[in-house]
Amino acid sequence: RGDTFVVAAATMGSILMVALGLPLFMFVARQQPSIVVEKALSSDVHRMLYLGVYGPLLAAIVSLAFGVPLAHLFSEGFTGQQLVESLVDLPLVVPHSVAGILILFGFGKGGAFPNVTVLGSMIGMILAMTFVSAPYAVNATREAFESIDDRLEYASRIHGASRWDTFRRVTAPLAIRGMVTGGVLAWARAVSEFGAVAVVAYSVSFFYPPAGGEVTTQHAPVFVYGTYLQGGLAESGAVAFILLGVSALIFLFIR
Amino acid sequence: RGDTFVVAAATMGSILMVALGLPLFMFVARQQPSIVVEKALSSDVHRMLYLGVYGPLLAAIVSLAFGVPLAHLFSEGFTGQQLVESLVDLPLVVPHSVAGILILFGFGKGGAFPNVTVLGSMIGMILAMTFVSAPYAVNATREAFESIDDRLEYASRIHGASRWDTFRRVTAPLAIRGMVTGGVLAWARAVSEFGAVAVVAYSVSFFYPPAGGEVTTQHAPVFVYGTYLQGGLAESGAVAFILLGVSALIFLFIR
Amino acid sequence: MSLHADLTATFTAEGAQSFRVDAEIEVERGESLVILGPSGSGKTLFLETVAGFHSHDGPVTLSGQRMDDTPPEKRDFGFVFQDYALFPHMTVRENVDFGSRYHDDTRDADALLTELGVGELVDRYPPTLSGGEQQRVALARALAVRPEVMLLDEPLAALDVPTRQSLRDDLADVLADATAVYVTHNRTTARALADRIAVMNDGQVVQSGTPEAVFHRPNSPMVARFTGSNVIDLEDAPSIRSVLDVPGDDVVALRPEAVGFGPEGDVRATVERVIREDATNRVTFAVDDVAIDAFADEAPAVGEEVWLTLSDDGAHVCRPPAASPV
Amino acid sequence: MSLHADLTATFTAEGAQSFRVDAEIEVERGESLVILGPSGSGKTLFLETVAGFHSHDGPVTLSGQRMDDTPPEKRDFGFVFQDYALFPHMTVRENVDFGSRYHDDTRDADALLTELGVGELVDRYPPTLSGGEQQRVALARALAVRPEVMLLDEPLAALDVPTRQSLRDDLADVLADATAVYVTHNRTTARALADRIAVMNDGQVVQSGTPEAVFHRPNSPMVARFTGSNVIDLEDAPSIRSVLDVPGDDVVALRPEAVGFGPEGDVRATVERVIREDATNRVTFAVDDVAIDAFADEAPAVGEEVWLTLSDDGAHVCRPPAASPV
Repeated sequence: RGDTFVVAAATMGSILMVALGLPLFMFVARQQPSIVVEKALSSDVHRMLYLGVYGPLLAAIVSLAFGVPLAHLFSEGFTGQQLVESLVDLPLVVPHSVAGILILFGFGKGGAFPNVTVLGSMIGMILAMTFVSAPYAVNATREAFESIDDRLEYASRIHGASRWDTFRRVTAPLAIRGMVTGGVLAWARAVSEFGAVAVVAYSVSFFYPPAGGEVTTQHAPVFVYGTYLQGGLAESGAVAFILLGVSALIFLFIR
Repeated sequence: RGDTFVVAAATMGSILMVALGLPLFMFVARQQPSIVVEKALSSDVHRMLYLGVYGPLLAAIVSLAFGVPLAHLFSEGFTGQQLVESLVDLPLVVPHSVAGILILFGFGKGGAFPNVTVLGSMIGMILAMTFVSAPYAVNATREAFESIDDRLEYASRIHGASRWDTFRRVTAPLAIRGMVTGGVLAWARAVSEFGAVAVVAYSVSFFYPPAGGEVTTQHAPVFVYGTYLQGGLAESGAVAFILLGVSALIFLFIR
Repeated sequence: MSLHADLTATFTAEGAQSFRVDAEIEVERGESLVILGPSGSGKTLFLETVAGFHSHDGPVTLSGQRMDDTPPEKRDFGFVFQDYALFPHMTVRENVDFGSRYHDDTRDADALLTELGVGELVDRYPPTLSGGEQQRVALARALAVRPEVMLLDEPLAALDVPTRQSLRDDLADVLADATAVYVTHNRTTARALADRIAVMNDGQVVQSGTPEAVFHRPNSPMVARFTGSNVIDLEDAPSIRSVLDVPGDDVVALRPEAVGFGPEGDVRATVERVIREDATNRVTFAVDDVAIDAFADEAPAVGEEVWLTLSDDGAHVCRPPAASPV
Repeated sequence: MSLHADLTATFTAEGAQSFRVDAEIEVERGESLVILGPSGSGKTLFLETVAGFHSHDGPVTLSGQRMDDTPPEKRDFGFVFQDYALFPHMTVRENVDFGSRYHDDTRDADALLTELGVGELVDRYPPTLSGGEQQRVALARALAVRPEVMLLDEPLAALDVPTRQSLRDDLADVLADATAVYVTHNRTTARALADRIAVMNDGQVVQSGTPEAVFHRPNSPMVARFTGSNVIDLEDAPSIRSVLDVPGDDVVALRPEAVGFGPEGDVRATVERVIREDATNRVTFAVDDVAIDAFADEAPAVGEEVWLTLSDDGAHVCRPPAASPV
């Protein structure tokens, strides 16, 4: 029913939709095909895309491997939980460039592990990505655990299954979608991270199979930023266009 | 009960806690008081802090003003909702520097509104912040609306209240906490945004009351990054330390 | 102030198939119609649709006036929800007064609450009240606006047995003169409150009539079972077929009250089970291949062999719904 | 295989105050104990604590063996949940077989399900089943591991009346020889299934004994009301005080079955309301300032003046709980 309340809400909502949707529309409409093609054939861009998928994948796996146990503890509850929760959510509120600074203080020169080089290294990049994306893996998985009726776990226990067996046969299968969601969110967050990576590892060297050896490039958002500073809006727009296209394809594939 | 399952989960979880908590600990432990004091007295830092609170506040207000109506529409459901939802969530998955590029394409030179200058302007910074933070305002508010039992709105309607009155007397009061949460999340997200702001408005001019006129500075995360590039880790660490301290105070105050 | 609703509506719940409600009811002024049906039969959806909360096809008329496109706030109904649906951020008085600014002639909240026995709660907030108290407040809120028709969705379902009985008594008083549609799955409540009963199943009204007619002359095995009759396929019970005067291949509904037993009678039976209910004992007998329930003040011993007497007017042939016009 | 639990546990729900359960029960081998109490009385929490799902103080012993620190999987209980709690990602057969790998001597899933009348569902998934079917599967899952003691948490509460009656009959068969603790707020279910009843209120057992004792000799007005007795403060009903041979300032529980009426009798009364229940009519009389329920096969007219006859052995002095040792 088209009464005034709905019309008013729709009008206000539409303005926000324009603010969010128009940039994407103009971005696609104003691309120059020749530059896009040129960039799409550039081996620099290929390396950037490879690293932009592969690095975040490692970060997402690390986030899940350590985040799922933590999420399970959260869903069961323990003393001091609030403090630990704040710590997990910390990366969500820290400005991104500050997150990079934090990582350098914690793990960089003079930090806790003198033998580890994080500045400009692959390890540093993965650490920065894990730092910002782990909360997503933990929170999504935790939500999945919490949405499981306690009585299903009770039922498992009372019929003879230990905690391990209950996790394996009941809890984990019922939460598997949440874990996958958490992994995908963590991956997407790592793909999009710019500030922390730019501070910790602006350029990184890694083993690139097509080249058969080490190559150096930047994480995708850093690469786009660098292209913008050096080549201007049109060139960086073309790179961003390719990056968004590849991301969209990967998302469609995951779904 | 300390059985092996809990011990294993706690061990895995603790490793993640160290990865997230250690940087913060080392960051605090390794600060050099003299530099912190020097920075705390610098008027550049004061301006940065003022802008870092004030800009995101504007972005959060804009996000809420337009986001609450949209969230209410979402909670009631409409045809084509899925498409609109994807558009709202788009800023969550776009790399931050790419978000800046998108804004320049949409609203910059040659974009939809030729009379508006976004590059390096306050309007551009607010637009960039709103772009990345609006989804948080919409989603938190929407969740609050959806957690209200439909029957409360039915009860309001059947006893004579129109949609407007129902929203004013029942829905909005019950969702007020969610709206506040959404506003705080949007504000926090805008405070922490680095990439989009760095691309759209690296430095901005704005009216600064203590100076009685226009001054130029950078949004806080950009300022920290700039300090890191020019002055190194120790100086940028001191600035970041002050920034985090002020943020923490504001958070405590909001709670 | 008669209400007539003949509506069709399709509901699509998330993740579930769509559910169709397609039913017609008619309520005269001062009459209480009870819609009786199992959970999932669509009776709540039907009531909510009549109230205007869901869109629908087909006419809903109140006092002869079509109101298909009338929003709920203009329909002049009172609605009592199963889970109370009180506004948690308002006091009890504010809840009851909620509709007063939209209606000219409303009843005083304090007086109404006192009348319903919860006058001392006016300044409390709903979440601090017991279920029975909340339901009384919800009833007061609906009555306060003097609605033409009261719609009640299982207002007793969430309550304890003693609270339920006491509130049922009050509801009977309130509904005595009101025009009302009352939805329930409880046959005792239905019989206590109804002037007329409409039995609903799978989104359709399968039988409607006086309580006497629905309980004693069910038109289908489903209605018979749901109103508490024994449902007996005479093919499985030759010894009963020989006693009752009905065609041989029929299914018969037999009220348990119409079954007597003793050392003499028409049909030989074995006592299978005795369950003590409030007023009496429910005795289950085995006759041939079927089980038959009856009531008895004095409980027989389990395993005892007895003779049943079946009263002809407690038995009714109930044809499957396909064959019977609704 | 006797179970003895004397436990104290404090629960703190989010946002609510803490709730304390402090109660003792004792069940002998082959005996069915029913814990009867209103919702919110802590009976479910008590049962879950006995099963080992919550930590507690005080001993829980099974066959003389202390099991306070035994995890639930070692306690050898079967548990049937109110909301079924079937594993939604497993077939019915996998659900029933769930415990087989942890127990040596389990019962065959298919045979057990057939016995309970749901043998054809073995390959279905729980979300596609009706409530009654799910509850039968849940019962089979608990029985499959041959537990020493069955714990049942309101397994009938979520079901329709006809389904409930049919499952209650099957439960009576299952519980006939089993050692069981059964939690419910329904007094008819309690009386149908119990060898002994423990009435629970506010986290404490306030009375326990045979169904006969609890229903006919309640030790408090709360128990009297909850088991369906009339609760009469004799101060308000002088004409009843003069008939019953009890001290003057007492509160009396009077079974409605013990109240008769007719043209002659002991106490003058007015018919206030008649409600048709399954077996009979529930008649409410006004005597002095109190209301008294009775049952009658033939319903009197509302407003009629009659005489009540009160049988002395249906009346019992119920002192408030403070004065009576539990």
